[in-house]
Amino acid sequence: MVDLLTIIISKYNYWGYIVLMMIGLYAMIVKKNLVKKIIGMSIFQTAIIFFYVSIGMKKNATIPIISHGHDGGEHAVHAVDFINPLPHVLMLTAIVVSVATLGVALALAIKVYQQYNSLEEDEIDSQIKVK
Amino acid sequence: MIWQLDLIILTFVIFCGIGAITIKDLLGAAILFGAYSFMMSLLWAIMGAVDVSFTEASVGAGVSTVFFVSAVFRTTRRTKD
Amino acid sequence: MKWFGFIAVFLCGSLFIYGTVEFPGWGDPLSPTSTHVSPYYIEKTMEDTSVPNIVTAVLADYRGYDTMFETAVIFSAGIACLFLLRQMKRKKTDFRLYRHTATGITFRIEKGGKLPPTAKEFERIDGLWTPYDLIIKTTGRFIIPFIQIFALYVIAHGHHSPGGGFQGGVILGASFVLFAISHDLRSALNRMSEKLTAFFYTLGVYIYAGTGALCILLGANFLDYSALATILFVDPVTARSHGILIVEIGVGIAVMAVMVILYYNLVSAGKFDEGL
Amino acid sequence: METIVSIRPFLAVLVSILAVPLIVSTRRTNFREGWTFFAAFAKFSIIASMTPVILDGVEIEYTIAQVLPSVAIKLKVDAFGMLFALVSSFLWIVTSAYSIGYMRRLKEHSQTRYFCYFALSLSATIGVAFSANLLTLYLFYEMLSFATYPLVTHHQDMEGRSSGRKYLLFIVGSSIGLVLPAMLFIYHMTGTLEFTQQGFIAGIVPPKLIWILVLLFVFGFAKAAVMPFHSWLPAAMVAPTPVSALLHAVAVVKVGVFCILRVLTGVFGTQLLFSSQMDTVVLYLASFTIIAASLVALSQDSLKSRLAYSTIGQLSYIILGAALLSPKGMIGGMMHIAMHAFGKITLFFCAGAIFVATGTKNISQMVGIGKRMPVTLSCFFIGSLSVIGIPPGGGFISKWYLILGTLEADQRFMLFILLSSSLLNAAYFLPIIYKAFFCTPEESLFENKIDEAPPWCLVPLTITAICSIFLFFYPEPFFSLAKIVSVGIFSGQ
Amino acid sequence: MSQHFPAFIIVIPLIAAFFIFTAGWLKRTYCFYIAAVALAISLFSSFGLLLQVLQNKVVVYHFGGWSPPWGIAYRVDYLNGIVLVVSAAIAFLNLIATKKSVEKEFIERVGPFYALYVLFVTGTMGIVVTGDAFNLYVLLEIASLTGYALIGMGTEHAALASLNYVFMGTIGASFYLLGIGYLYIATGSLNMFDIASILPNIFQSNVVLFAFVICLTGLFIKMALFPMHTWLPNAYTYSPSPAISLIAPLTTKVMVYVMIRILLSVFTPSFSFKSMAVNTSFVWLAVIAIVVGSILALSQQSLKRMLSYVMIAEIGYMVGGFWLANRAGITGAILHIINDAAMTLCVFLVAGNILYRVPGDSFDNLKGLFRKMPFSMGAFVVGALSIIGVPPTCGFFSKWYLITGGIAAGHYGFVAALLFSSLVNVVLFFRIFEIGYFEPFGDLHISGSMDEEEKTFDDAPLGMLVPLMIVAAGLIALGIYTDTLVTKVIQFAIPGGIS
Repeated sequence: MVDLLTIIISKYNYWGYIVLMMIGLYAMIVKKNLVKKIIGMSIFQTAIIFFYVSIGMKKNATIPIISHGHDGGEHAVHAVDFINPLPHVLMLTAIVVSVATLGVALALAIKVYQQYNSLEEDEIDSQIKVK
Repeated sequence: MIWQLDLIILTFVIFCGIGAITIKDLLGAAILFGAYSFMMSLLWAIMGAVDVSFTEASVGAGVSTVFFVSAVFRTTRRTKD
Repeated sequence: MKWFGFIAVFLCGSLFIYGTVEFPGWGDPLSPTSTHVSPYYIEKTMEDTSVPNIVTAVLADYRGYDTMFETAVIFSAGIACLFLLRQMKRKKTDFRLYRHTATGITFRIEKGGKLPPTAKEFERIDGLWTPYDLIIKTTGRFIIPFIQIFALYVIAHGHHSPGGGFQGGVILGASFVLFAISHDLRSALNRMSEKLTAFFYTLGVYIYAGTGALCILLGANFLDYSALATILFVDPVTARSHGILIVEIGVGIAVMAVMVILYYNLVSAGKFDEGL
Repeated sequence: METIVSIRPFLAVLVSILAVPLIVSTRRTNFREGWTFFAAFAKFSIIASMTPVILDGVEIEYTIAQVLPSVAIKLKVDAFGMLFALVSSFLWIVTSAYSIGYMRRLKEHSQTRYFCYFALSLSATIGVAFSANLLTLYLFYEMLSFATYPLVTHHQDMEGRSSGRKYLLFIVGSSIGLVLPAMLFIYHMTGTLEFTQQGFIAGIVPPKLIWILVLLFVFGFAKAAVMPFHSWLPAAMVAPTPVSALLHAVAVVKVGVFCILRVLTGVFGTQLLFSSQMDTVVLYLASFTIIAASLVALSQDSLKSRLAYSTIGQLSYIILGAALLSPKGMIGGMMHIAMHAFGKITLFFCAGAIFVATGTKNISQMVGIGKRMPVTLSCFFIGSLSVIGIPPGGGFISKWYLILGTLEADQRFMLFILLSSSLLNAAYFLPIIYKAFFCTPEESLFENKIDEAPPWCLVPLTITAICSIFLFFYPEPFFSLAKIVSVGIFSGQ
Repeated sequence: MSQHFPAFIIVIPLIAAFFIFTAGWLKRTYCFYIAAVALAISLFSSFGLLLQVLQNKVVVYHFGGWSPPWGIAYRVDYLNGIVLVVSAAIAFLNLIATKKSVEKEFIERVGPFYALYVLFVTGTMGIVVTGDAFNLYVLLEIASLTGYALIGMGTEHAALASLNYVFMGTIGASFYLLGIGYLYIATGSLNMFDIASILPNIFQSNVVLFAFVICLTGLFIKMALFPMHTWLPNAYTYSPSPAISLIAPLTTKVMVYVMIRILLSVFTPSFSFKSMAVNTSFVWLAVIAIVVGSILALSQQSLKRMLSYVMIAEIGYMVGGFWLANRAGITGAILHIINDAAMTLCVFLVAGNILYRVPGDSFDNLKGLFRKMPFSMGAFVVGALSIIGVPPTCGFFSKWYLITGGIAAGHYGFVAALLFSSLVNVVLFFRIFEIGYFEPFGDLHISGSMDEEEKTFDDAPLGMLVPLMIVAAGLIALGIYTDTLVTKVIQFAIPGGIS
């Protein structure tokens, strides 16, 4: 029982990311509404960011800011005391990329709406076929 | 870090995510997406990723939501799914 | 389609979950991620750059090149949005609404006509204008300066605390967005015009890439801030610290401006006349 | 064998390509055709200047570019290539003159384009003749396919389009679908594509695959029009007659045959063919084509179609000659390339001249035409004598050697095929002559007034007719060249 | 200065992009010239870099002065040296060739257009030159984002097509990012060559296997390998012509390069080609892509759409060639990246020229084009012959290597698919030639006069034609110098272990 609990504790974050990613993927595959798809896309990207942040996690460690700032080099810094900063750095970039994608996607969605007066993919498709 | 807290918030995140894609109103979906992002940023803060959490709080929960709302404002709230 | 999608996603998810079996445990301090590259950052940051916030140091220095492209991504998103949505010419079918401030009478001028700017007693209003916005306006005016101060602090204090160019830039941008929401788009444009925004976001990226290029001119590799020591009159480690600050400011300016221009474009669908 | 390196073969290929921009940029029609003549003469003289060297048993090489490891785009002149190049470059001069008469008289459009692609086609033909390896051969073969497409479809009408489709389908389809894989397979197995005297794949490629490869090549070079890959040739007759004359009686179709012969001897080698018994298969394919094509020719009313089917049959003579695997048969096949070229081009020129002068295409309408166009029809007679193989037509020599070859190889059945096909040839040519000269006057559609085609048409066809008689008496230098080839191939045995 | 070439290639266009954007507000005519100068410098540097590579085998550049795996390093070797030169040349030539049509199509948006253009080039060349797996993702996103925007400004259903491209592209890029995450979790490193040095110890781990599968899926989506190709035809059909002649040659080919780079340099051949069955199944996937792409191309009725399906088939060539896992096949794949990029540029430039003069690119609009635009169509013929694979154009030689690779691997399905696709290409392109040449039908050979050509002559302006001619000549030059390319460069790009 305890073993199972340890497994769950040690893995549930990864499972969580998979669930979120699948929610996003589902929305992008199944939903017909373009804004819904864009939301799905954002969720998808966030899930991956979540995954990376989970990688960076380290037990019994603190946030990656060296608190004893500028008081000289006598306090040795030990790697085990700080959470891995690298995934955080990567994910800052990924968040910015995702907001940039979001902006472009929304701009395109507005353009689509201006053209077809609809955001539903099936309605747009039927309009295209009629033409 | 307390893993129970983490789990609870993760559950919230998942619910917000499901809510955001199922609700049949795009404005509501946008707001739920904001809530999702905010919960996510909390989760990351718990995991010690303060910078990422800070960014997500300002970008995901803040600006993204505004973008969604303005896009919905310029298009339509109506959705079939 | 729904069920098909669900099944596909479910299968895919199960596959992924199977893939996590051999993952190192969550938060395991002995996992490869915690032992291979990252310890170097944690242990050497203070020596190399004297920046206590390791994330900032890695972001702007060790992997500063990534961050430059991150800024470039934001920059391209701004241009892309402008390129896609911005309508340079007003359509003939557009109309404008004016309200007589004294009496509250509203009228609309169709086919692209407008009142001369000398007609001071009329103010132009949005299509979805709400008369009772005084509270919102006042609150907005009251808190926007604080938000901006905070944003500047976040940018400047990124060395020591969570935050940095992105977060600060986004918050700064958000303050302008808040202004545009609480007032209207035109008054926001009066304060922060399109050209000014464009100037800012090019300036931001210029600062970043220019700092990098300056390092080449000073004889080091691209983005090697230690080369700045000769012109900043400090030792190389402090020069790195200063270099990080300079590029963070650049990032902050660029992100701020891009957030604003994205908002302007999205909310007015490229017409820059009225918004939320 | 001695080889020397010289740029002359490359120049011979290049000279007509270089003429193309000159032709395009010249607006005055006389100058434009002047360039064509210039190129034709230059080409012929370059090739002729190499002849003595080749007759001395020396080979000339030139590497244009190294494109693949161990395979270059490379030219090599040997006796066989020389024979073919001499024939085609000489006939180009004659055809150029004929084209001027034909095209001007009929006021064809886009004559600039016509002369350009003609020059390109000749480049490709000489390129094929001088190819040193299979890749170069394939390159020029494809170049020829694409360069002749605008010529075949010159009229740009519905009929032209459908013929063009058929032409491409057969020629390009078979070369990409059959030759290319076969060539790649050989390259994969042996690592080289260079032609040699005795072939280079013996012992490397498993015997089971030999027969697949042989069939791939024989059918893949569809320009040789071995049945069932022949039907593009009658379709291609929609082209202006000079095109049919030079390309579809000499250059293009002979390129196909040339390629087959080259590959059979230079890649497989006679010994391998003999030991794998592929010679028999090729013999029967060729003999079937000979008989079937001759029979079909009998039923054709359009003169050009009849000539086309005749060509299909005659081409297979050459293949048959090579497949006999006997020195005399080989000489006969090689000689037939030259003899048939002179004979058949005369016939086509005559068909064109008749069309130019009277607008008639069909044989049934040519009753009594001999009285109106005596020179043309006399030349037609000479040409058909040559093709049938009756002295004093040059074709007699090649057929004589073919028959000797069948005896030498002890292929009695092939002897029978050759003789019966000659009878068939006579059966489809001589009635035309008879109708033209000896019909009763009341059936004739023509007045008894002499009204020949313009001199630009008439002179070339007279020249080729005289040539084909001349070759009967003095078959040099073709005979010596053929002999060198034959000796080279069979000396190893 | 020459030691900074790797930085120049990327940074100069990047900085130029900002200048161009500013110039767009001040004086529009400057935009083009700034872009041209920047890309010329970039081309020059990439050429210099290739020469350095030929001398020193590998050129490494440390950004920020930090050595990998801690900092980001660019690493140029034989493989990306040559791809780099080709991409830079394509970007530069296309910039010159499309000047007029940009002025025509984006009169008000010249500044943003050229800024996006140059950023796209920056992103693409960065992808090629980088040695850091995560940096590649960021650059990929730059290239994609600018690509979405450029495509989104096209005609008809461009916005919708571009939005679909956004979705697929994001999934693809995110999968790639996820795969890198899996690699990171297994190794703790992001530098490609550092990962490669760690991986052999943990090959049996299924995390690595998952990283492999996920990365590959992402890349397949990005390169539009069938059945993940759905975004491509619409996006390419509706996009503006000056943009598509940049995007079409670069995007998918560069993604194939990334695949080759990741599989050869990160996972190393001993992992990637571990299982024969996997290799074969990927080749079969490519075979399906080739066959389906060719067949779908047959059923199209407009030029750009047909070409985009041809490109889907061409992707199959490269992927299949690579997964043959032998020297000839991989040589063919790398060679085909270069050749296919060049010939795609050629045919899409012609499509752009046609659209400059003719209202649309559906087959009905192509009638009589040989008479109207002989030079453009001449270049089109060269491009088409190259795609068909006729010597001495370059397409023949890459096909040659691919087919010999197929024969050597005993994979006759692939050989058959290549031949089939060549034959279909003959049909495809000759159908267009026929329309351009024969139609509208008339009795030209009876009534036609000799100088009719001059009357209807209306080819694209000289500024568009000259670069096109250079590209067309380049196709033949690439073909003739194939052996030099292979023996001097490409054969060193393939690791020694592959026979």
